[in-house]
Amino acid sequence: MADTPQPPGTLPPGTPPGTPPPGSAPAERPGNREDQQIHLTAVDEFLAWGKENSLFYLLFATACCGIELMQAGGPRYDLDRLGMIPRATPRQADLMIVAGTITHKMAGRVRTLWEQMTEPRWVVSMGSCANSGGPFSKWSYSVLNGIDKYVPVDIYIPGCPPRPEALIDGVMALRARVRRYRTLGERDREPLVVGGADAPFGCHFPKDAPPGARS
Amino acid sequence: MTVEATTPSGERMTLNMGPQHPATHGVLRIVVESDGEIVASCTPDHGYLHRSIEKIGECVEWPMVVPYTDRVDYVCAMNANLAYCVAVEKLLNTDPAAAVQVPLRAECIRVLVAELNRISSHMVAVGAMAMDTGAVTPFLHGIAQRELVNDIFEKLCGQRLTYNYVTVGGVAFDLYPDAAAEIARFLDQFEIEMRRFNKLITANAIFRDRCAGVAAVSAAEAIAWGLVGPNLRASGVDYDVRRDDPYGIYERLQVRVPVGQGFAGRRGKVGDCYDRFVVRLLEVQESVRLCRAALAMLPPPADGKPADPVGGFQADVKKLLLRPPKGEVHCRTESARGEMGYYLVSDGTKVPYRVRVRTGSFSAAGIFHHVMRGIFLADVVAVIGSFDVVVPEIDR
Amino acid sequence: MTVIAIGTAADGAPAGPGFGYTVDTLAAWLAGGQAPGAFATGVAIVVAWVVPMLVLVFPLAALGQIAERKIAAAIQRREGPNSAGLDGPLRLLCRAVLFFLPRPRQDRVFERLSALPVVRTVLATARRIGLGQLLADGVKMLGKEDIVPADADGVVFRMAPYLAMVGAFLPFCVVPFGHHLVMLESPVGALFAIAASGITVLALKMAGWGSGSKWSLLGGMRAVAQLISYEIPVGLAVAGVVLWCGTMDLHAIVGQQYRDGALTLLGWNALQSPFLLLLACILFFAGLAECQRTPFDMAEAESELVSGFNTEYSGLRWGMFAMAEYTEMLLVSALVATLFFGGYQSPLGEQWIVALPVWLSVPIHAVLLLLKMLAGFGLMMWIRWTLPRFRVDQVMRLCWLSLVPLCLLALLGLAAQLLCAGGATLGVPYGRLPARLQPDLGMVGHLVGWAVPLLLGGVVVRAARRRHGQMHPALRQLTGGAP
Amino acid sequence: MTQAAPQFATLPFATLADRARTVCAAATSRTTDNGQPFLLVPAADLPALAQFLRDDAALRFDALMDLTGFDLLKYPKAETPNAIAVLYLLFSYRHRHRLQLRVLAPRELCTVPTVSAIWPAALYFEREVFDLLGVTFTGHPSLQRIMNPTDWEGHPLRKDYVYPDAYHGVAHLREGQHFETNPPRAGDPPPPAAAPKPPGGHA
Repeated sequence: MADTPQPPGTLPPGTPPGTPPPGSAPAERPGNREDQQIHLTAVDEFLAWGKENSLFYLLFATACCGIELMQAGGPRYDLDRLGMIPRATPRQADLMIVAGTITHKMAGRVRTLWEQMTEPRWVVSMGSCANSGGPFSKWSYSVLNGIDKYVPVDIYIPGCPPRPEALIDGVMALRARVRRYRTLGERDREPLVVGGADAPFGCHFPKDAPPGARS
Repeated sequence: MTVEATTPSGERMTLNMGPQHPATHGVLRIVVESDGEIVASCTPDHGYLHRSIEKIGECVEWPMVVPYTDRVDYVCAMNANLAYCVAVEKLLNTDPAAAVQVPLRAECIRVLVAELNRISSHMVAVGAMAMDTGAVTPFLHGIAQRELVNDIFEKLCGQRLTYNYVTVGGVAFDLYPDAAAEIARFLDQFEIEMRRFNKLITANAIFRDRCAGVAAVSAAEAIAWGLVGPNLRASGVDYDVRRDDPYGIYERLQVRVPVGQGFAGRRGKVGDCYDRFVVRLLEVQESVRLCRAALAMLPPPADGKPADPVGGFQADVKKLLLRPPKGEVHCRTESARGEMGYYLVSDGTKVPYRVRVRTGSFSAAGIFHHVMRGIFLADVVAVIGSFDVVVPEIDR
Repeated sequence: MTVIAIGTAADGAPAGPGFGYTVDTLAAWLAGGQAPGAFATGVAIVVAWVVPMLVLVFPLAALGQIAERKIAAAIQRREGPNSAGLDGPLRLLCRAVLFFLPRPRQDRVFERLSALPVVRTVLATARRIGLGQLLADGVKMLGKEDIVPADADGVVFRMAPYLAMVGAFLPFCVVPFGHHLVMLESPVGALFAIAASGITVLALKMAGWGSGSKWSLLGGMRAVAQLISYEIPVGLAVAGVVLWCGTMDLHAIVGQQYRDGALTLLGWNALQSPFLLLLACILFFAGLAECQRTPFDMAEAESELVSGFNTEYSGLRWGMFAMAEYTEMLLVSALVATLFFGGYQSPLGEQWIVALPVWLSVPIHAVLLLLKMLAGFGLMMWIRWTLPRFRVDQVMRLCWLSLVPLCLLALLGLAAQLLCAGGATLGVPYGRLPARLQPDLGMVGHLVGWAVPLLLGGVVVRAARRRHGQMHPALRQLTGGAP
Repeated sequence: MTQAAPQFATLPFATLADRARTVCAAATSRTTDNGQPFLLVPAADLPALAQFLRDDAALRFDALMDLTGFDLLKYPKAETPNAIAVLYLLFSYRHRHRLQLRVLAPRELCTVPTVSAIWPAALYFEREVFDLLGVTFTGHPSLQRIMNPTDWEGHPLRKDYVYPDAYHGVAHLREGQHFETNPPRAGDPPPPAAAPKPPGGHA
């Protein structure tokens, strides 16, 4: 298995699901590696464990992806398993899932909501409309092509709408990033694309997936 | 309990509900003038999800518009597809040379998926209204049922929410082998589940008192303000496009139309929030009956020949669809939120000249200003829920 | 019907600062024989008050929050939190204990430790029931940015959560957890409990006003209106029990509910008279309104007021409001249990517990009271995830037009019952029939006491139902009845 | 609840047009290119005709199902290409018959009298037609944009509309994103020969 030629960018099998495919994230910057954290303390790691297991997401569903976000909170996929409850006010939310199309008229509000959230905060861009305007990027005059023009995005989840499993895959990738959050350490701001361009899209792979595909 | 529009304490406070507000379904913003508890006046503000579907309709070819109709009403996307495809077929039929005959099996599949999607759309509508009045559990039970419908649709056309399944001249794929059995199983367990759902929330005294007599819309008002669908029928107007202006094979299925009769009893009025809630639940029962009728009428598949007039699932429209005849057509179908009217203008080229879609939520949003005067702040939320407003249908 | 003489100083408690048996004995023991000084009293008070709080109430409130999410998940047919176990704290413990080892070695030790079968099963079950979820929430809130909105009133904004905690924890001083396990044996315990829980009103209004946002202002106004008006039914319900038991000392009230024989249950106040049962339900229902639980949670109604008075709160301040709410729920359940359902006494056979030595009977009593509190707690959560929310005017109409009249009716009935049937009251001098006029009807009086009010109640309910009208045929068909 | 199908006094288009002409003589009945009949009405006497259509016992058009419009600029062989057609799709719940009124508004002086006093549903429809097509409805109580932000220039559904290249200083397209000229965009750069595909990452 190990010596079969791997397509570029795929991960060796057995890596934890949350880690980003090498192709999508830039080379690790020097200050970012585990043992080079200057203020690495056990308590910081424990605080990160707390943050990872209790990400309250902002109730912010605009379009079709909003319905998939509700389904992800519903009985079958249940984001509450991961400790994520929807909060109505940005003050009590750590994570903003921008689910759906953001038009120019709405863009300013997205920025205000992000500013009202309390640090440490993360942004997940769910769906192609939020990533890059999606099906409306070419012919629509009123749709903002990508919310990263207004707010810093941590995780991009492609799909129109992405399945709840893809959303949870994105959340697991975000949890991997939150696990590395150090209060005084340097935050990695590089955006990460779930199921990036070179890895096959989607998080649940048909049985006859190519050998190199992520498990 | 009539409360005059000017609040008793006199001084006004402007509250801004939305565009990100737990109760407004999506990005609907309402500026409320109130003294804190009683609403003096409210002005909705739209356009936060205006994706210009109608302008896109003038840039893409005829069959490419279908995926965008999914995104006009993503809660009930099958009906949205069906509305556009029936309109284009009617446009093609105006010229006898380009007439299109949809196979019987495709018509049955269309009714089947449209009614199933109406069920799952009403479950979200009814659940969201219950959540607006504070009961979270019915919403999650509603979503659980919606998941089962999503499974069926996923096997059918690969997508859970925006299906792009109904195409001009038929449907994209035939039913998978045990689709009929699976749908029948779903319908049986769904009826049992609905009884429990109704005991939990519909017959609940607190919920009934919360919605009884709130924002009652008389029949004349509903017609004048252009309400359609469940909102119109709850006000006592007995009109349903599937029965009174039938398309496809709806005239062969006896469509029974539930009408609002002041279900809330002593304190309720015809056309109040509770009536709209109950009419949707009665419509869900009708849809279950229609699904079973469509399953019974389903002819066996014509193995191999998609365009077979009886067993096929797709009429042969490839060359016809390239250039529909020049002219205009107005066509209406009954979506979950009422009459979805398409006005198509074709100039004989591959690209539509004008695609106009009139949706039920647009006129429902129009009546907010008229209806939400003198009610409580908590009722503003219940009224929005009762009109079952989906924001992309308003903003398109 | 023997009544154990539960005097305060009667059974030879040592002379102490007079705060009650527990504090006095502690102070005397600390002072080692001579009269306890200020320091010994202070330490005794702190230990007597802080230990029950930290050991009994605080963890229960914390576990309550986890239970709430698990119960909500069960009702909504979903899984509930099952990803936060105890692996995080265990890893921190390993790092702390093995501070001398380099990090990779510490990680290897942790892996080997968590691979042990016993530890693995403990970690797995903790993860499955979501034991670490509240710890994770608390730890995350610790790390959140501390925001005080610009146009907020700083001092008021910061004080509100602390006052909310005070209002929730203070009334626990008078709740007896065991024969002498009560922090403050005051002869006016019931009155103190109601008064102390009034502080929460102030805290909510401060939060509403202090946050400087319209939504929280509305939430604060609604909270004040609701809590103040529901103090009346709570007060009247407690007054009914005081009228029946003749004393306001919670310790004595619990003592009165003691009966010999297997079924101490029969001695409970709630089963003494239908009016007392009605008052028990009213106290529980009004208690729900006191802690703004559905169907009375308009103060923090998510769907209308975004998040009511705690819209602007984030991080640990918001956590304090949540902890105060859950502690208040425990307080209401404790009061209902103490006043109506026999406090710390076991329902079946109290005498064998009393016969046990003190160091065994007191913990058992405490556990029994905790179980009754948990029962009330679970009922509140069940109600929350089933019922929708009242509107503001319906809450007020319910309080003033139905709960208060019902309470007054119940008081009237109790007084009539006391006059004619001579209820089981400890010798309270005032207002009693002269002994010779007091017919001791015993069981017959008891049965008549139950039959007459129930008949009257049935007539009233049937009339109301007829006036309200039948359910619409379409609704009956929807809920599965005959169309 | 099986309802018997009630009978309706549905009138064909010809009788509807004749009765309408009794009130507004200038109304001419026309058909579209594929034979759909409609009534072409001059803008001036639209309110009077609308009032009559709604109040007349035999017509009773109590519902304005749709009020929309389209730009005739690029319609092949349109008689008045320099106009915007405003359509009124009327329906009568009482008699179950339909009628389409059409008013041609010239592009420069694009004003049509409002019918919101007769059918309140027109309040929102007229605001949308004003926003997307630029037809001002005189007498409308609050005629302002409903879809686009209030400071949006131009009316998007007109055939000669040019897409803006930025809004509030934020570029409309992403860097490296370019489309050929359909639809026309402001400041369209000449299409580059072949956009180099960025290595590894996706566009």
